[in-house]
Amino acid sequence: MTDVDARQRSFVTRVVSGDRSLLALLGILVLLVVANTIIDSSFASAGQLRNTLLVTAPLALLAGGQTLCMLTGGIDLSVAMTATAAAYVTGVLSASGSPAVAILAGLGVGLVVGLVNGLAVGVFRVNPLIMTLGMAGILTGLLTVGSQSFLSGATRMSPLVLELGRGTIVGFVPWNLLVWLVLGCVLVFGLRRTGLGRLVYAVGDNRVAARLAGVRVWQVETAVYTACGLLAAVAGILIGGRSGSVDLQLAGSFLLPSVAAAVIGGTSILGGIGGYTGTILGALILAVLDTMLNLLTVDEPVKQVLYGCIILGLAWLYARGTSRDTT
Amino acid sequence: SGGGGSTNTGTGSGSGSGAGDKKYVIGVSNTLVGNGWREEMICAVKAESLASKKVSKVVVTNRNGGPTEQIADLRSLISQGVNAIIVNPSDREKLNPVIKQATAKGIVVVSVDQAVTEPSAHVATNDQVAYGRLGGEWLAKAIGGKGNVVEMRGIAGVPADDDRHKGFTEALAKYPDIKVVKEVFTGWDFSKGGQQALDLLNTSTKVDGIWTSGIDYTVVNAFQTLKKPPVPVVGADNNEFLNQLLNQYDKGVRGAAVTNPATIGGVGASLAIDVLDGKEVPRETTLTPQVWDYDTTKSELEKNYFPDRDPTYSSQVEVKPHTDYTPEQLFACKGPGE
Amino acid sequence: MTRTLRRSAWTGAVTVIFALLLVWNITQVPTFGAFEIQTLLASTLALAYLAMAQSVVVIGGGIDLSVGAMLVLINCLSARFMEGTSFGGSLLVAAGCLAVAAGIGALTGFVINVSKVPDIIVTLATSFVLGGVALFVLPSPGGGASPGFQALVLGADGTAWWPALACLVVPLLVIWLPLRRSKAGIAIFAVGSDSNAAFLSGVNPLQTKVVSYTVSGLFCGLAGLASTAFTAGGSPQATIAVTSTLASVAAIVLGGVALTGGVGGLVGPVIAVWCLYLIPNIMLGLGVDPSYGQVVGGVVVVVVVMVGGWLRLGRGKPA
Amino acid sequence: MTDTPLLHTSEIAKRYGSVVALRSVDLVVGRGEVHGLVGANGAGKSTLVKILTGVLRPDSGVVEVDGKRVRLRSPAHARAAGLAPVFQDPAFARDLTLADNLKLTGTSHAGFRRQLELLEIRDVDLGARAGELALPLLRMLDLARSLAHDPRLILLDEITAALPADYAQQVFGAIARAKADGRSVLFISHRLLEVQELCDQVTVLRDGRNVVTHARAEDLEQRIVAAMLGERAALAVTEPAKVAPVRSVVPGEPALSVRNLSDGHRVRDVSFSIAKGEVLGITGLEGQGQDELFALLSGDRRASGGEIVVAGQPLSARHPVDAIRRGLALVPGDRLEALLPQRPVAENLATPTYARPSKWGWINADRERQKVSDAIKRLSIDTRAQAQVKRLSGGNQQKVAIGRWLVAGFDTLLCFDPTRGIDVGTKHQIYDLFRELADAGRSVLMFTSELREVPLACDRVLVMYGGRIVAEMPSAEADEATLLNSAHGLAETLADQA
Ligand SMILES: Nc1ncnc2c1ncn2[C@@H]1O[C@H](COP(=O)(O)OP(=O)(O)OP(=O)(O)O)[C@@H](O)[C@H]1O
Ligand SMILES: Nc1ncnc2c1ncn2[C@@H]1O[C@H](COP(=O)(O)OP(=O)(O)OP(=O)(O)O)[C@@H](O)[C@H]1O
Ligand SMILES: [Mg+2]
Ligand SMILES: [Mg+2]
Repeated sequence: MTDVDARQRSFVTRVVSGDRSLLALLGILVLLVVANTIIDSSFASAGQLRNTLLVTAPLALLAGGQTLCMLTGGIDLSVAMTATAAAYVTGVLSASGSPAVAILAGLGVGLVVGLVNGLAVGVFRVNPLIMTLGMAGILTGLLTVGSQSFLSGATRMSPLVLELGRGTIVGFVPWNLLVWLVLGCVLVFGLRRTGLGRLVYAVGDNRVAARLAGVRVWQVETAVYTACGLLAAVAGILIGGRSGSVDLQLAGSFLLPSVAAAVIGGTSILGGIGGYTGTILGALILAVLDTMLNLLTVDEPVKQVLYGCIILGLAWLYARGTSRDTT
Repeated sequence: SGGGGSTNTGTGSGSGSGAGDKKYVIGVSNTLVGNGWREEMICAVKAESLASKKVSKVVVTNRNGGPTEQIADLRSLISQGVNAIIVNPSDREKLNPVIKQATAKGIVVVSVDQAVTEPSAHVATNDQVAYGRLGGEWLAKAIGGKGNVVEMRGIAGVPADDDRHKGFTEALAKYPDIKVVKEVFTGWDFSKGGQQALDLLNTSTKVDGIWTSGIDYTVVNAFQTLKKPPVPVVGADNNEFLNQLLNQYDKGVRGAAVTNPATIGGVGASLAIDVLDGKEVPRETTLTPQVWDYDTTKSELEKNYFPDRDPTYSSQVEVKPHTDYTPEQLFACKGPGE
Repeated sequence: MTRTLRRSAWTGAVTVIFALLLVWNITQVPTFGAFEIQTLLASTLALAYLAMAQSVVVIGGGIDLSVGAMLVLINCLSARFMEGTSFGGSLLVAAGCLAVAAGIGALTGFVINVSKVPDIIVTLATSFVLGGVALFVLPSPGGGASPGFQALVLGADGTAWWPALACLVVPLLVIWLPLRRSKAGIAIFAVGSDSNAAFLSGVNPLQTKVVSYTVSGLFCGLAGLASTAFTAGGSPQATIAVTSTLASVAAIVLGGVALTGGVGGLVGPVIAVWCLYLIPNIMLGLGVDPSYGQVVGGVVVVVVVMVGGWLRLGRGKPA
Repeated sequence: MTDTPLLHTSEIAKRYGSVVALRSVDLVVGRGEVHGLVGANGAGKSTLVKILTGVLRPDSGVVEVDGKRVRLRSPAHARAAGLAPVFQDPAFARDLTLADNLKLTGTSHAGFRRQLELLEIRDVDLGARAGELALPLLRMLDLARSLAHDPRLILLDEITAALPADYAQQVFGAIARAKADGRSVLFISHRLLEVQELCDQVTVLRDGRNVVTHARAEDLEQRIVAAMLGERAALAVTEPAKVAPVRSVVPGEPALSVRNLSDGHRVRDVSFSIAKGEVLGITGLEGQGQDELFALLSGDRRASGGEIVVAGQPLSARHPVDAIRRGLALVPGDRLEALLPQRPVAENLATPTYARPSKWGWINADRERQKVSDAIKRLSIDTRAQAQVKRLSGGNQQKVAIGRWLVAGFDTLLCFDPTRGIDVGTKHQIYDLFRELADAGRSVLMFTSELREVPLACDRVLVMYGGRIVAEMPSAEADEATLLNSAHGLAETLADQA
C-alpha cells in the first residue's frame, strides 16, 4: 500500500500540490498579471498573452540549460555568449547558404561550446564558474574577430527562422512557443522519467554517493553542459529570429535573468533540488515583471533594486523551506 | 616642432618597418567590447591610416571598462610611443589629466564620437543634439504635427543620450499637439529594445510615431511580430534599418535614418594625421547628421545600403571631405602592416 | 623554512611570472620609468583592493559577486560628496564611505548566515541592489575629489608612483596582517577549510561570516575610494561593476586562492592583478588584435585553474 | 560541598528529526573519578558527549556543573566551563597549521608542549599543516590540546578506537595522571576490557537511557554486557533459529576470492575467498584496515599488490562501476556515502540502476515502481517520511542503502557495519535478509564491529588486526572471548615479542 500512495504522490501531487513552492510561484505570477491588468487594461488580451509567451520562450530555454547545470551543483555563465554565437553563425550562413544548414551550424556551435565546458568541468575538474566565465570571454573575442574576418557579412535570418522567432501558429500561439513546448517537455520529463535525469539529481545531491553507486560523474556533467549549450543555441536562434538579424550583443541581456529564473523557480545552486517546472514559472514571472516595469516606465535604479529583492526574497523562502526538515 | 619630435619617437618604435619618410604610429582607445558600431569605428581608423600611406601601424586597446581602465590604456599607448591617439572617451572630464600628459609629450589626441573638455585635445563628434532635433522634427512632420509618440532612449547617464534627448525635446517643443506618452531606456541593446517595443505597442495607448536613439530595426520588426500596421520610426543609419526603409516601403514601413557614422573614427584619424603633418586643424570638428528617408532621399538609402554587411553596420561609410579610404578598405578592416 | 617556501609556492610562481611579464613589457616600450610604474600601480589599485576583498570572502568559504557593485557604489557616493570639499572634508567623506561599505558587508554576511542562502545567490541579489542605489546616488558620471585626496594615490604633482604602492601596502599591514594573526582571522581560514572542525574547535560561524564580509566590504570601500581618487570623480555604469567583479574572481584564482576555501592569501591575488594588467599591454606591444586578447585571457585563467586544481588534488582539495 | 558531584545531568533528551538519540539520561560524575560510558552502537553516547560539549543543544533536560545549572551554548563555552572533549573525528582544520589550530581553541603552546612531553610524543612541528599528519597522531594531539586547558572533566569519545597499542598506553597513562590531579574523565569505548581496567564507575546507556551504573567489581564485564544487551539477549535466546545456522555443505566454486591483497598502507596481503551462498563476516577493532579492504573490493581504490578474482576472472577496477559490473555491490558504513539525502526513497532505491549510459534512456515507470515497492516491502522500509531520505530514521536509511542493490541486482554484497546505529528488530531483519540472499545463491561479505552478531548472521568469520587476517573460524566456534582475543591481536603481539 505504501507504494500505491507513492505512485499517486509522484503523479498528481508532485506536479501541483506536492510542491507548495510551485503554488506560491503560481500565486505570485497571477498577482503580477492582475497588477499589470490594473495598470493597463489591455494587458489581459490574447495579443499580450502571445507577446508574453513570445518573450518568455527564449529566456525559459536558456534558464532550462542553467537549471540543468545548477542541478548538478554547477552553473553556466557562458549561455548568453553561446546563444549569441550560435545565432550569429546561423545568421551569416542564412544570408548565403540554405536555412537548414545554417540552423544546424548554429546548433553545432552550441554543441561544441557545451561539450568543451562539460569536459573541462567533468574530466579536468575546472570550477564551473571559472570555466564558463572564461568561455564567455573566449567566445566574445572570437566572435568580435570573426565578425570582421571569417564571419563577416550580413546576419539576416532566413524566413524559416524568422517565422520560428516571431511567427504565429494560431491566435495567441507563436511558433517559438511550440519549440519551447517540445524542449520543455523533454526537460521536464527528461529530468523526471529518464535515467540521465535521475543521475543529474544524484550527482548534484551527493557526488560521493553517486560515484559509489557506479555513476561516472564526468559523463553526466559532460552530457549536462552539452545539453545546456544546445539549449542556449536554440534560444539564441529564436532570439535572432525575433530580432530579424543578429548583432554581437544579441543575448547579452539574458545571462543574469537565466540564472534568476532558475533560482526563483526553486532550483538550488548547490544542486540536487529543483526542476524545470519551477524554472518555467520563474521565467514567466520575470517576463511579466519586465512588462510591468516597462508599462510603469520605471527607471533603471528601481528596476535593479526590485530585481535584487525578489531574487533574495524567494531564495530565502526556499532556504527556510529546506532547512526546516534538516536534522 | 612637437609634432616632429614625436615623429622620431614614432619611428623609433615604429615596428622596425619605419623606412618611409613619415611613418606615424596611431593608437586607439575604446572601452566597449563586442559592439558593432565601436568595432566599425576602429576599422575606420585602420582604413584611413592605411589609405593615408603615412602610418606605419595602428595599435588598439579595447576592453570593457570605465574611466579607470581607459586612463590606464591611454597611459599604455603613451608608453608605447604612439604619435597620435584616437580615443572614444568613457567620460567627459576624467581623461583630461592623462590627455594633457599625452599632448605635453607632443602626442596628438583626437576624441571621437564624444567630446572631452581638455582644451589640448582635438574633438571630432557627431552633433548629438542635432541628431535628436532633426529626427524629432522629421517625426513631427511625418505624423502631421499631432499625436502620441514614444521616445526610446539609450543608456541613462551617458552624455550622448542626454544630448539627443535635449535635441528631441527642443524639436517637439514646437508641436504642442504632440505628446510623448512613453520614455524608455533601451540600453542600446537591440533585442531588449525589440522586447520593450512589443510591450509598449500592446498597451491600449495609441502610438502614432516612435523616435529611437538608434535601436531601430528591432522596433520595426516588432510591428510585423505583432501584425500591426507600422507607424513612422526614426532610427540611425543601421544597415538593416536602411534595408527596411528601402525594401519594406510597400509594406507600409515609414521612417527616417538619422546618420551617426561610426566612420567618425576615420575622420579622427585623418584629422590626427593632418595635425601631425603640421596642417592647421580646428579643435572641434562636428558632423551634422543627415536625414535619409524614402520619399525625399531614396538615392542616399540606396547608395548607403550594403546587403552583405551585418545589421548594425553604420552605413555611412565615407565622410567627405575627411576620409580617403574606399569602402572595401573599410570592410577589410586591416590597418597598415596587417 | 623549506615549508614556508613550499607553502607560498603559488605566490612565488605568480611573482616569477609577473617578473617575466614585466621584463618583456619593459623591452617593448621605448622608455620604462616612473610614468610606467605609476600606470601599473595606480591604475590597478582599485582592482587590487577588489581582489583582496574577494580573497577574504573566498578564503572564508564563500564568494562575493557584489564586490564590483560595491566599488561602483562607494565610488559614486564618495565622488558625489567629495566634490568641492577641502582635503579634510574629503578625508571625512572617505571615512564615512568606508563605514558604509563595512556596514553593507557586515549586513551581507549576516543575511547569508541567517538565511542559509548560498553566498553566490545573496551577493548576486545584493549586486543588483547596490548597482541600483549607485545610480540613485549619481545618475550620470560626475562628482569630484579634492586635489589633496587625489594626491594620496598619484602624489602631489600627480606623477609619483610610490603613493599608490603605499596605498596598497598600508591596508595590508594595518588590516590584513593583524587579522591574519588574530583568532578571528584564523577562524575565517578554519571555516573555509572545514566548517565542522572549526565549529568543534569553538569557532562561531555567524561571527566569522560577518567578520569576513565586513573586511571584504572595507576593501571594496577602499577600491571605490581609489577609483574616485584616480579618476577624480564617479561613474555609475553597471558594466564597470560586472567587469571588475569578474576580474576580481579571475585574479584570486590566479593568485592562489582556492575557490573551495581555506587556502590562499592577499599578496598572490594582488600580483595576479598586475599580471592581468600586463598581459593585454604586452599584446598591445605585439600589435595583437585586442579581441584575441580576450581569448588569450580566458584560456590563461582556465588553464591556470586546471593546473592549480591538479596540484591541489594531491592535498585532497579539488579546486 | 564535596558531595556535590562535578557533573550531574538529569533527563537529557535529544532527537534528530525522526531519530530519537537520547530519551532521558541521568549521569553523575564525581570529582577525580574516571567514569565509563558504554552502550551499543547508536545507544546515544556520542550524542551525549556532543551535548555536554555544547555541540548540540538538548531538547530537554538539565546539565549541572558543581551543582550549578549551565547552558552549554558552544564548544568554546563548554571548554570555558571546564568540559574538554576529544571527539571521535579530530577537530583540526586540515589547511591550518597546528599553531593556528591551537590559537582557535586559545591553547597555550607551552601547556600543549608540556602535555606532549607527558604523552611522550616528540618532535611535533607546530608549523605543520594538520592535513599533513596521520589520524592517530592527530587524535593524540587533540587529547594534548584538551589536557592543556587544564579541564575539570575530560570527555573521550572512543579515543582508543583507532589508536595503535603504544598510543593507547599513553592515553591510559594520561587518564591515570588526570585522576591523580583530581580531574574527572568520561571514558567512552566499545572495549569492555579497557573500561574494566580504567573506570571507577561505569554507566550503561541503552536506547537513549542510562539503564544502570556500576562501581568497579570483578564481574563488572558480565554485568555490563547483561545491562547493555537487555532484551536483546532475551530476543537472541527466544529465537534459537537465528543462532548459528550452520551450513554443513559450504557450496563449491568461490564467488569472490582475494589473494595477497594490499594497498601498501593499511591492508597487508589479505587472502580469503567467499563461496556462492555464503555469508562471510569480518570483524575487528576500529582502524584495522577493514575500511581500506572494502574500498579495494568495491573499486573505490586501487590495490598496490595482490589480486581480486570474481567468478574466476581477475578484476582490476578503476572506478566502482567496474566492480559493480562484476556483481560486487558496496553498502558503505557512513550512510552519507550511500544516500541522496534530499531525494525521495524511491529515487534513492532506483538510482544505481541507471548508472550506466546504456540505461540513461526512458524509465519504465511501472517496472521501476514494481521493483522499488518490492524492495520497500522486502525490507519493510517505513515510507512515512519518504519525500526526503534525510528525514528517515537511521535504521530505515540503512535499509534504503541496502535496498538499492536489491533493486539494481548483484552477486556479492559488501556490507560495512550494516547494523551500525540500528535497533535490534531491524538487525534481525537484516540477518534474515542476508540469509535469504545466501539461500538464493548470492554471497554476502559483511564487516561488523559488534562481535555478538557474528553467530547470528554469518556462516564463517575472519578477524582483522593491523591490516591482516589474523583468524578464521566457523561462526559456531566464534564466541565473544575467542573473537576478542584475536581482535586484540593478542596471539600476534605475543609472537612479535617472541
Ligand atoms: N546526525 C544525525 N542525524 C540523525 N540521526 C543521528 C545523527 N547522529 C546520530 N544519530 C542517531 O542517534 C542515535 C544515537 O547516536 P550516537 O552517536 O549517540 O550513538 P553512539 O552511542 O555514539 O553510537 P556509537 O557507539 O556508534 O558511537 C543513533 O541511533 C543515530 O542513528
Ligand atoms: N549521517 C549518518 N550516517 C551514517 N550513520 C549515522 C549517521 N548519523 C548517525 N549515524 C549512526 O549513529 C551512530 C552515532 O553516530 P555518530 O557519528 O554521532 O557517533 P560515532 O561515535 O561516530 O558512531 P561510531 O562509533 O559508529 O563511529 C553511528 O553508529 C552511526 O552509524
Ligand atoms: Mg562509535
Ligand atoms: Mg559515538
